[in-house]
Amino acid sequence: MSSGKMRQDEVRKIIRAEDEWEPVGPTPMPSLTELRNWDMRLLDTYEPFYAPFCDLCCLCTFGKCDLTEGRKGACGIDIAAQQARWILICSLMGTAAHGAHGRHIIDHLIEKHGEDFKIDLGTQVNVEAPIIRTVMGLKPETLADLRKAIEYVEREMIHLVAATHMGQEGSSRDFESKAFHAGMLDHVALEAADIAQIVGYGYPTSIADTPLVDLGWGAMDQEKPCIVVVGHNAITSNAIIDYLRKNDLYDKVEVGGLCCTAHDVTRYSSNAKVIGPLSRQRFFLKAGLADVIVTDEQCVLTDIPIMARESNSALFACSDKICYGLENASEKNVDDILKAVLEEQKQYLILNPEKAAEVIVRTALALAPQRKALKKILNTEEATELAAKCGGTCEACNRACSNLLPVNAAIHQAGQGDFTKLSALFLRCIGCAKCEEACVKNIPILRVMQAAASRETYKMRSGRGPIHDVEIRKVGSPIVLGTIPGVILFAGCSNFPGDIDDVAWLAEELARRKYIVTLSGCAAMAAAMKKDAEGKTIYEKFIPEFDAGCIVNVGSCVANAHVVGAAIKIANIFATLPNRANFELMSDYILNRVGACGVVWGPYSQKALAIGTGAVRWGVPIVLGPHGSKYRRLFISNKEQSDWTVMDGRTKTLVNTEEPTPEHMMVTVETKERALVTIIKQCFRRNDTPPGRAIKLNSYISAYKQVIGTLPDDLQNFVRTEKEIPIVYKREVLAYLKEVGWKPKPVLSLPTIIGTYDTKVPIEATVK
Amino acid sequence: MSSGKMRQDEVRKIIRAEDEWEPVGPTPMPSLTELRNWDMRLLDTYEPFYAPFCDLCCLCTFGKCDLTEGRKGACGIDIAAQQARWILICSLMGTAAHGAHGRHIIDHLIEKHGEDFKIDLGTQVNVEAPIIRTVMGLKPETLADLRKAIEYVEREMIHLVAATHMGQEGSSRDFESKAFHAGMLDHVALEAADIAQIVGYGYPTSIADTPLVDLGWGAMDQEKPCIVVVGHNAITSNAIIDYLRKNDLYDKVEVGGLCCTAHDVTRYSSNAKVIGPLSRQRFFLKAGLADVIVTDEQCVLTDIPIMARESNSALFACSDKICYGLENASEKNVDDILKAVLEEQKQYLILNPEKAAEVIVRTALALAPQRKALKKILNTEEATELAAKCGGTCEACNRACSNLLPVNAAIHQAGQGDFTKLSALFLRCIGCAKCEEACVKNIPILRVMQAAASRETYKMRSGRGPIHDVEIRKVGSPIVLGTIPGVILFAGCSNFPGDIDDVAWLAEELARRKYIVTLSGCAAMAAAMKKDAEGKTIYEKFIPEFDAGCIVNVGSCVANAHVVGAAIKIANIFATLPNRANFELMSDYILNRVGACGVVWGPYSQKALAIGTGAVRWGVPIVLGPHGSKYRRLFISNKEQSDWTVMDGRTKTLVNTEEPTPEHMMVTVETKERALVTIIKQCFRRNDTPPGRAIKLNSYISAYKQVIGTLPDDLQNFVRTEKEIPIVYKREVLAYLKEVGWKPKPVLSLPTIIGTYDTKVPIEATVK
Amino acid sequence: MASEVMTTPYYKVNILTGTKAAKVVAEPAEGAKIIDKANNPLYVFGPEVIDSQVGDKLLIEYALEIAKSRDIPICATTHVKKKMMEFGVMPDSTYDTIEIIHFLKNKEWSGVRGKGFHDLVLFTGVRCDYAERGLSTLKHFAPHLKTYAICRRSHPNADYALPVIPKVDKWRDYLEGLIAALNTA
Amino acid sequence: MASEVMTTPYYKVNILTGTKAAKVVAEPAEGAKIIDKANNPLYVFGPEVIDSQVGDKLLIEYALEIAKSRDIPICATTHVKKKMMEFGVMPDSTYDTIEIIHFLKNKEWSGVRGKGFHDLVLFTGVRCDYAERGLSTLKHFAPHLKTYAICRRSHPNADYALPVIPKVDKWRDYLEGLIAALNTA
Ligand code: SF4
Ligand code: SF4
Ligand code: SF4
Ligand code: SF4
Ligand code: SF4
Ligand code: SF4
Ligand code: SF4
Ligand code: SF4
Repeated sequence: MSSGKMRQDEVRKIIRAEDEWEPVGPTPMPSLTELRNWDMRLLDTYEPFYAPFCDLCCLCTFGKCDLTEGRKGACGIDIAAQQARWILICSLMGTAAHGAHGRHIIDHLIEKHGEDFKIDLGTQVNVEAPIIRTVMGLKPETLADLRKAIEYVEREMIHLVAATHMGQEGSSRDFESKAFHAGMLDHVALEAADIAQIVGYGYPTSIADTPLVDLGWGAMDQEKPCIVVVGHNAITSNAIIDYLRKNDLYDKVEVGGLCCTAHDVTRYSSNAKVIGPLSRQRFFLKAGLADVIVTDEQCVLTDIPIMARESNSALFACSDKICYGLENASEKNVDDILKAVLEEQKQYLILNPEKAAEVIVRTALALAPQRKALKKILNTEEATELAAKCGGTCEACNRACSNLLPVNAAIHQAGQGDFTKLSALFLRCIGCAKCEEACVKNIPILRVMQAAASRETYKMRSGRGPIHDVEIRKVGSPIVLGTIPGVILFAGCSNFPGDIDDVAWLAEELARRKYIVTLSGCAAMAAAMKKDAEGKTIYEKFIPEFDAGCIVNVGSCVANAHVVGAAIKIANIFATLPNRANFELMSDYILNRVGACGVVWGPYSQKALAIGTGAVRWGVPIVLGPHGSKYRRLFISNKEQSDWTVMDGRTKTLVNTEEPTPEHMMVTVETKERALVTIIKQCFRRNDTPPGRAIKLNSYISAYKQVIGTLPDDLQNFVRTEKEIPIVYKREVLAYLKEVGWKPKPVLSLPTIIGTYDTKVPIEATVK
Repeated sequence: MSSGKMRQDEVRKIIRAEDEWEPVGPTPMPSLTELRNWDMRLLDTYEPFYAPFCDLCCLCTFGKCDLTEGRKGACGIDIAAQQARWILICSLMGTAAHGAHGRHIIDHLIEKHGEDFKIDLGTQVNVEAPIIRTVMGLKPETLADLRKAIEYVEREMIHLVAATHMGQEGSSRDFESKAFHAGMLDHVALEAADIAQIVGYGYPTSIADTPLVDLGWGAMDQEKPCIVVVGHNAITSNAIIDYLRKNDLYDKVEVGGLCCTAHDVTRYSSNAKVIGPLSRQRFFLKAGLADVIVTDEQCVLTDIPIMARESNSALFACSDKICYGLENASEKNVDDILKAVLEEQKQYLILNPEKAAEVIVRTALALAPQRKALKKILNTEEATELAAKCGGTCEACNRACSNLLPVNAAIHQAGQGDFTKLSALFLRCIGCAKCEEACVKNIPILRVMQAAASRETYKMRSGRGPIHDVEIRKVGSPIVLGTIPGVILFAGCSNFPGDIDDVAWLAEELARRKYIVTLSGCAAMAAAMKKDAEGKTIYEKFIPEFDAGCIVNVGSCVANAHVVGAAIKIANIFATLPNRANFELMSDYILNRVGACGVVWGPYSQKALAIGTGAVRWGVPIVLGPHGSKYRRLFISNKEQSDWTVMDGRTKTLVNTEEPTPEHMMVTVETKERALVTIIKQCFRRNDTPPGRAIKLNSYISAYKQVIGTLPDDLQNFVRTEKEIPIVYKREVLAYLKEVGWKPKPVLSLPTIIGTYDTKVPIEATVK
Repeated sequence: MASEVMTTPYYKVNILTGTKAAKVVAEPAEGAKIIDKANNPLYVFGPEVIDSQVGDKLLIEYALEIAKSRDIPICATTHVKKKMMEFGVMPDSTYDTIEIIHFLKNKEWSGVRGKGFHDLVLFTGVRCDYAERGLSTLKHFAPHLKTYAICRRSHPNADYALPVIPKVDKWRDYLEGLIAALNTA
Repeated sequence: MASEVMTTPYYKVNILTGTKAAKVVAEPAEGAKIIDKANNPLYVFGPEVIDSQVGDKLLIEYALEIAKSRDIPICATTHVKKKMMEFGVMPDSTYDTIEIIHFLKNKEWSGVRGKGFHDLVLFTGVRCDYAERGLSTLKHFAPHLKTYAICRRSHPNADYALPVIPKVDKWRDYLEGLIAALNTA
């Protein structure tokens, strides 16, 4: 884009360059190509790994074009660039979903509070927006400033979308650089959106021990009128809470959420319930417990209008993203709407949240009595009868299952009155209903599951938002030295390869080993679905602080921003490096010195792809569950065979560290066991001090022994000096190292890749 | 989106609501859902027709999902909604390409001239921006105002992209409404971009007889250093012209363009040459005549870096959309760049147009002497020898051909020294090189074509930009009455099903019949590639005015805006209906009263899809060549079996017109013959007066007899009263009508669909 | 189940990406049976019937014989009608390709002869990539009918397709075989 | 050319959308020949080898016999090594699935035993949808090697795949047949 004087002045005006807080760094509001050299440097070490999902391209009418065996499309594109183009397209869907969400919330709150409404995240959070500060160079002070962040995203996005048109970008590496840009913009949008809703709705902030809220489909009180909000955008849900409060109906009506709206509505009101993640959406809606279903946006099953009819639930769509072809009643009078809903079961689109709230609550109150009979959960007898038709042999269900589950055996067994296998299956089910659709005997499999699904109510700590500056000051040093072995974020969706509570297992294994564990989105919900002997969930067992061995739920998908933000704060607050318009400096610090790792164990959405791709640009490695392979692209190094030369910031000399840390920037693993050791390994950093590395190696060895049974096969790659060998394993490790011919490696006190590529950032900037 | 008070004030501020020119209409800067009712009304009559390109969906990691036989995806989407989602995704690629292009040009020109630089399109054009006026309600006066238009597009786009994410929109009709929105935004971007470059570069405006420029690969003087600019964005090309002028090199260097950049550079300098449309890109570049290849953006073959190496041409990429993984030399010193280019054949990315221009010209001057030997065109002997290996039987080439051409026969014949078939083939070849790639004998088929391709130089009138207000005043009445039978726009790409000059045939057939014929983009180039007995192209034969029987080249793809703009101007200037923020009023007028039809005979690009989809929302029917079926969606009525009831604006009563006009809003046809009668039919309007309809029927009957041999089989649908029967065919037609039991139909003096659906536009508004 | 025969069409642009592929009708006799099973078939002629030579006949001559054998109504798309009349035959419909396919999607439609919906639609002479799109429309949106693409380039999106027949004489044999089978059956 | 056999995998999510499909190796004997042709094969074990029962044996027991028959180096992914050691076998590599595939793409790579690139890669026990993605990577980016997916769910993106074998006893027969063929050949 034009980087001329006019534009520079415009940018300085937008970010109030004259503001004193920090001098403006080299890259305020970077455009498409400004961070390209950084991207290329990452790609040199972490090569894109492509797994094409299709041999062809069909994006323009010259196609279909066959791209196998080195063939090019009519436009000249090859299979690698085509995969990278897909990655960009999908990342943009994710960035747009969050950006549009942010724009909607911010505009709505500006209508409510005015654009000068101040951003105040409480006494514990002074660096309010580390991502926006770093990327844009703006210190947002009002809602209007957050709007600037979204406007920046909107402006950059159009160029990225343009690049996906036929006859545009031709290089896979440049497509990846553009995808990184999309991912970084996604993080800007996330941060702006969550800050806006925190200040605009007064969500908890600057407190760690947020309330424990009820989670699970059993948590919903069937006796009450039941409103179920589905999606990601809590504007309407919060209006419903307001209406209930205003009209003293709060204890008379149940409000439960599916997907991230559940997080945000419980941040607004801890009386609201979390029904579950995306994987429980169809199961719950088919159970017919909802008197009124309210859809907003994102991760909302597109056939909800049909499910609502089947279960005689009322449906209101409340987002311009999802209109379902329904009549827009936003300007219709409330009583007319109610009449049509109650008498003709009409479904409406209502884009005015206050009106929607009134209609929704009044509908629930009127409908609930009529629907009592429909709100019965299938008992085992009924379920057995429904399943009895299954011969167990045709396996049409299995073949259709998106999670490759043995449905036939479970249903066949259920048909004989035994629900053991079905209960186990339910834990792995992601709720796609393809089995049911495929069933040759038309068995309503998801309804049969009601008899097998636990009605347990679980406790989840509601989302807490930003990490506190004091927490950062406390953990900054141990994290950078390595004595806190790492910061883990479990983010994203519920497309899990195995049991829904595997996330809880991983979180606990890591918290036990003194990692700082954070969670968000559907992962944060799933992690609540496991109780220990005393019936406690991890949220009840572990302290909710950002500290070693603690577990924090940051909130919905948009709250992911706060964990990246925490990494930035470590560089900025603890290491006191300037972050203003200083993307490369911050990312280089994180990549080399902050042992953070993002985990998306059940990835499905384009949003999760955008978040993960953005994280990589920030220098945070990502570990994905096996479904993540269907995103088509990973970032893999050649491990010990790559060149791991970096700069020593103090001596300003190139040093071959000989250690692959972090080893990969985006990798999939197949089992939770391998995930555990991989996550631990991804937290190694070049900056680890020998004592720090010793602690990390201790975790690595103990976990490896636990799940794989021996010392790590690549231990030699990560032991730099004998001092780093954990005492407990000393003898064993020394023997092993001797056997494999290990030699000591250099330990740098200030590792950086600044200076190893063409950048405006002077190497001096890395030294403080 | 938020349509609250704050937003309304913001909008009024952006469009300067206080400006006097017209009162602000009902829909200033409409958001996602504001024109939804209009869209649904169109879809009621013109149903989406889907031709799935794939049985599956693979957009998220729950997939692949099988959508055959009524199956739904894991997200619940069905095959129709999935096709509509694709349409939205692809339309957005098109809208983004134009929007980003507009943003780039406008920002660049603001750097050059300042944001207060006035918009002046000359004495003949007072309504400077009918689309922006109608959609936004803004009368743009400066470059800064045009930037507002792009900002509006950016802001809306993010919501549309968001809607394509998994778990968002679930209704195919709402996806289409969103695609219409994308298309309308595309037109806003087109108009802003072309106006900006006209005023910023002083392209011809307010004159009709723009210069005739040379077209064809034979037009390039091989003796001179040869610079070839490829793409759509003339910023760098124009800088090259400036540099040549400033350094008196203009007559010493050839500058030729491929695709729309060729249009725009010839609007800037009529000495520049148009080499040809996209379908000639690969053929020409493989011929190696270019000493320097310059790529900007859009419709640029992605393997140009490889082709440049093969032909030892220098390559400079000059857009952030297309970086090819090249080193960014924007801040490198010119001599260093030249050195690396000339000594190491290095290819560079240069984003600074002035620097790029100097480097490019100096490279051309230095390289040309060394490349003399390489600039030889294959003679028939050499070509015969290369083709001789072909046995003509394996047909691997045919099977790979994206245009289904009989390559084997042509190459086999060429192998025997006879190039008849290959010359014929070349006219149908769209230049994908798949035959060459597939050839089992590795015959360089595109090079062999050199010996078969005519070296003819053709004359094309350079793009003229906006239609003049006086022209509108002159033709407004006859168009609306129907006595000028129609306004035709041949737009879009060169993915032609048949001969490249079929567009010339169609244009001439229509001009002969007194239609107003306009052309743009690759179609405008292709139309020049046919000479009559006296060696004249249609641009030399027909008067270049916007009047009956004339032919106008409006310019590049972005200039398409001016034809839609002309339709709006008819309603606004001639009929004096207010257009400010009055989208539905203008579109309703066009749909019912302006006999306009858009034709994309060689569609390939997502941009062409966006343009066409936008045109439909404006009420302009689109006719596509057969490749258009691969866009996946059309808009088709049930013809005589649909309900064609509309309002009579004067009596305010519903009248069943019983006539399917316009019959379809987006339809593909297979042959140019059928295209001719279909285009003519799409120009019928309900508003035609009997004399007007008689003239249109006269064209229809004569054309139908010419190509199909009888009276039109659906003649009865379009004859409303006996008065409308053309005299020449009177007896024959009367006999036919009697035979089919024709009955007279009502003729409305003020047909409108306002009032047939829920809209803020009062029916009174349609009356003037 | 182990593995299924999936027709690979002559033209690569027509490669199927999906799960529901045509049954290949290699034997003209099978083709005749399919036509005989239909209650209300329709035959759609595309422009190639009047452009392409099959041996010493035009493709349309064979197509007309097939139609005649069972009095199958003909929809003459594009400008086929003109040439068709030279053979003394008037089409039952001149809807263009997209139009006839649009009507065929609708089970309530009266059909070209008012006898109700067509349960079998034959296609010949439609440009191969174009035909494939239309066949896809019917495959997905017209469960009440079957399509039979009588085309030597083969069509995966049809319900019944020919194998790829590269040689013209074999193509002629198929057409003559089909006509013979229809006239003897 | 007329029509080609294209394997349809057990799992629908693994349906091929493309042009290059596996050759179905229905006969264990053919499989043995493929292995014998290889100069430097590699065997990748996925976690299902230690989870899935084939008759009264674990899948890994069969996989180990196949490897033993030709001394094929083994890459034990995920946490397979632990169980493998119980059978007294040490893997040659413990790279995880993506890592080994990433190295295999590189023709210059030394291979797990330093003997240069592997020209045949066998896969057993990798989660079916995950294996299919990795096979796609090798199909597109490793022209120097062939893949043979020894999996009863069938893998279109492999070069050689089994037919779908729904019944466990038939699956056992295939494995035993393959081992027998290898040990007699
Ligand atoms: S974008 Fe390129 S590869 Fe894709 S269909 Fe079009 S020409 Fe073929
Ligand atoms: S609903 Fe559950 S069991 Fe059924 S197919 Fe989907 S994932 Fe498998
Ligand atoms: S498809 Fe239905 S009947 Fe067949 S095994 Fe599955 S559940 Fe049983
Ligand atoms: S975590 Fe993923 S699935 Fe869950 S709500 Fe967020 S995006 Fe949707
Ligand atoms: S978007 Fe829907 S249909 Fe497409 S792959 Fe995902 S779940 Fe399946
Ligand atoms: S280059 Fe021309 S002839 Fe060759 S395959 Fe493409 S369109 Fe056909
Ligand atoms: S592929 Fe090559 S050899 Fe075969 S027919 Fe075509 S041109 Fe001739
Ligand atoms: S007309 Fe089409 S092909 Fe030609 S330049 Fe424009 S978009 Fe590209």
